[in-house]
Amino acid sequence: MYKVKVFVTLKESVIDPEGAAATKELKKSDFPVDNVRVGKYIELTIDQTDNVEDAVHDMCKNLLVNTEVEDYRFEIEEAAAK
Amino acid sequence: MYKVKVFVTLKESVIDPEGAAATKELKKSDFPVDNVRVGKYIELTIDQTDNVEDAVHDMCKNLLVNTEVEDYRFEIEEAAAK
Amino acid sequence: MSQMLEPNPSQIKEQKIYQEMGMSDEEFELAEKLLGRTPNYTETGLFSVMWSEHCSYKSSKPVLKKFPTEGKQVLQGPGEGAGIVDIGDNQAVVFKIESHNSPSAIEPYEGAATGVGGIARDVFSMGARPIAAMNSLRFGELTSPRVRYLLEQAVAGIADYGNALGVPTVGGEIQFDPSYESNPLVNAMVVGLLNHEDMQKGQAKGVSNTVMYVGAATGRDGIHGATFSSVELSEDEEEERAAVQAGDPFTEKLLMDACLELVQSDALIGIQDMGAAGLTSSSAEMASKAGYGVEMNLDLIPQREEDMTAYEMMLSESQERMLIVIKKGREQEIIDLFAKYDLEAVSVGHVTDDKMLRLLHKGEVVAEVPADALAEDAPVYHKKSEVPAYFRENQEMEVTVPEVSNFEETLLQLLQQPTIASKEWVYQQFDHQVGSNTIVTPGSDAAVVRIPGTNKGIAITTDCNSRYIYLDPEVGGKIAVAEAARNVVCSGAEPLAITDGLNFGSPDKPEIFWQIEKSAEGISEACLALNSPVIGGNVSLYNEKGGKAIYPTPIIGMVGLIPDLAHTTTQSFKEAGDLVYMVGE
Amino acid sequence: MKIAIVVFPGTTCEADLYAAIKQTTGEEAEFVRHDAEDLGGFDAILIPGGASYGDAVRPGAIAKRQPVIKEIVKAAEAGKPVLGIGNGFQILLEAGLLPGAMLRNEQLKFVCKPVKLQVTNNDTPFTSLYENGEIVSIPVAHMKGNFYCSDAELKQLQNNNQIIFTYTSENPNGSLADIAGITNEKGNVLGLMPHPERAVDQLLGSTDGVKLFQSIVQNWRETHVTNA
Ligand SMILES: Nc1ncnc2c1ncn2[C@@H]1O[C@H](COP(=O)(O)OP(=O)(O)O)[C@@H](O)[C@H]1O
Repeated sequence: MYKVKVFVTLKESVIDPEGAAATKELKKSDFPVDNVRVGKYIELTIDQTDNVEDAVHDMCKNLLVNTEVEDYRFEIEEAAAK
Repeated sequence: MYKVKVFVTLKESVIDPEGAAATKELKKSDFPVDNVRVGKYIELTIDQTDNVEDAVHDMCKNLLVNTEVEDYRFEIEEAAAK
Repeated sequence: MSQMLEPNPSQIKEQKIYQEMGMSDEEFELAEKLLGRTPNYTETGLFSVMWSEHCSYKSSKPVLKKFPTEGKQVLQGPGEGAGIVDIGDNQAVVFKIESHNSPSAIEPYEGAATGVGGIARDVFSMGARPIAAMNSLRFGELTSPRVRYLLEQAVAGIADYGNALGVPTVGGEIQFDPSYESNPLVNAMVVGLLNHEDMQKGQAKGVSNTVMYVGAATGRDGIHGATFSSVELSEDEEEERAAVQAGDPFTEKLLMDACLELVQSDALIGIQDMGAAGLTSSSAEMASKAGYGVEMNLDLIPQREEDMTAYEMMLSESQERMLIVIKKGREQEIIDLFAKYDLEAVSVGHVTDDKMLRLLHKGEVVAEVPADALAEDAPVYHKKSEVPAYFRENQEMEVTVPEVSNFEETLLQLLQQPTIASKEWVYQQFDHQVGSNTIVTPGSDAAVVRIPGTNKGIAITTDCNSRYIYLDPEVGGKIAVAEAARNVVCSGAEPLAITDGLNFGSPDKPEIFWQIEKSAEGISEACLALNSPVIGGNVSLYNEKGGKAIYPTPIIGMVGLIPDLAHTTTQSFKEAGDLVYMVGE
Repeated sequence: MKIAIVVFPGTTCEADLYAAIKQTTGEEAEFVRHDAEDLGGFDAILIPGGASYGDAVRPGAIAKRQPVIKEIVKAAEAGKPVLGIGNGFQILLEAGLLPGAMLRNEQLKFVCKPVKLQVTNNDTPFTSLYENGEIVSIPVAHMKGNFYCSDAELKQLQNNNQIIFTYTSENPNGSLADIAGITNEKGNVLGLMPHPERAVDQLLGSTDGVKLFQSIVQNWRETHVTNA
């Protein structure tokens, strides 16, 4: 049993309307921030022992990520079985 | 100059329709997964040296996170100035 | 959080634990009397929610009685999920307004979204397809960042839910006033359409017929009595617990489509939304209305969280759930029907003839209460009413007409008032056209929606100028109905009926109760004069913080019929050179 | 002509589309489910708007994995007209039948209002009854209609005349190059963010969507007659 954390970000070349709005809003409140980018953070558990990495790549490419505009990376941690 | 990564997740007791739909769909394709939860992953840079943590908490509570239904944690890394 | 930790009946009584659930000493005594013994923890919970103002109308009942509720067009008046009005050709419209004020004050997005979801379920549980949604909103002044946040999020919540459901949000109204600063109002109204033969009732009839649970699983959402169980929660767990329930419009859409297919089945006996007080109100009310009893095995309830107690399941306000009663032996058909929509239907109990609501959990009877005691026997309070000092003072003031020196400037100032200014920013976020029947879109007097496949339409409006009501509740109440009627008539329709959302401060204050009574009188009189009876509504009291109440806000939702869409009229000037008349006084 | 209207869980505009087809063309239309396994008998496939699967993960992300998509791909390859409106457009993008992706609207809000579009290519089975350059009024209703693609893809769209409708006078969502509708290279698959089925009746404010449905039918008749 593993716990998987997937980080999905918009490709750098793609404008991020949400991030842009957040940057503007935070600056207005005098936070010295820049380049806010809003992506997705997906957690899941997977109950398999072999090829977990391959499985996660599969899931990302087939559902969780739109590789046309998004990049992703992930972390796999061992988790106690339920 | 710091780079900040914020991880926003729905509180455990809050339903996550998106995660539920993804779980169902992945299971249908025989991935042995469960408990998919979809949150946000926010990156930003902050140009200040003191009290960066406090500033990030502030930003989270005031804009980036809806603390009624979401939890957050963050990581701060040093980044080269632009 | 196992049942072991729950206090026993004598602890509940001696330590007055019922008070934490909102029951008074007298109410607890009455519950004991009706039950013939001291209720256990779960049973106390059942009484406390069913006897809350929200479910029992214990302080507002005497006022609601004054409303005219009859007319030859009325097919169903107050008492069911929503009222029903005939529109001819074997069709009828179903509508009701519902408030979601307190959840929206805490979490405006989810609060408003689940408000829409709840009232839509009320309508489709009557067998009607929702064809339009409206809303009526009140906030403090936009100068406050918190108010702007509340407005933005409430609007987004209404939009996202209605849009995903595919029900056009065709209009509404917004008023800004400091009196709503800490008590915003979010009222949502849904109008549905049905053929007469599809009218449903929330009734559990016929001994040994099957009680089924359909829709989303039950979690610990919105359990107010959690005050007690919180003793057992560590701080971390408390943090993890959201104060309000969240909505899932996708599940609601599936549930709606499935229920609309279900109402065509002769296996269906009764159906009711699990709204406030969820499983408790739906099961107790369905049994009580039909004169039967219901027995449910809580082990069978679909559960989203682990180790839920009977108390938690019965009081959960998880969204997108329905309770249905079907003919014994037809369960598989129903399971198959819901499976087509990717939903589960689960048999959780059956109808009995002993008029009891009996709950089993883990092999034991955990509650056994007469259904009528919960649904019918709540105390009714005749609150004290007193003319407020401000009203008497105002009455003595001389009428003065303000002098306007620069009309242009005054006009511009008026148009800049957020309450008067264009609400395009709001309604552009609502899909007001889905269904392709919205003939008059937001921005005119009333919205006009075509009855699909006909040349008829209905005009819908929500109105209430709470300043008028504050100044003179009786006259203000008449004005509210008259304004709604004018909007409907100006759109080419004849008023059919109204639904009212009574939003007030604390009825325990005689001055507030006076406002409630007087405005109800005004509303009633106008309804009679306009032959537009009250076919349902909602009451939201105790809208006050720090002793300061909101302006009295009885929102009128009116529906009118346009027999021929060619006679639809809109607000805008059409052509240069057209003559402008003023009619009336 | 036999037209399929594909319904996914969460689709909301199917009845509107059905009514629009009946009213504007009188052709035979039929709803097919997301799990349909044979659309061979249909001459055109229409994917209506709504929020399939509640827009979970991304609009269209779950819909693209359903059995009916294979049939839609088959129909597209066979040269049959395939039209995706709103969420239908998003599904065609996710399924890879059209290039690009939809981002959240620039103003971050859902937008529902009539917009002006220019017909930039009338040489398609969807637009042949319009004039080139004609300005039409058709409503939009979406949260993610901000079209995006790579520079290379945009160049190809432009060079191949695959941009069929653009927003004029006002871009309601920040869409790249004001794009409101594009086709595939062959021109038989159209993704369109505005809702032509909401513009078929003067009572609803516009009839500018009528010619789109009539174009589909007319082109089908022509090829059908030539082939016969
Ligand atoms: N202000 C009101 N005017 C008339 N009828 C009302 C009013 N408030 C509630 N009712 C009626 O009382 C019945 C019970 O209402 P309620 O408990 O709010 O229904 P629900 O459980 O669906 O929320 C409904 O038929 C409703 O129309």
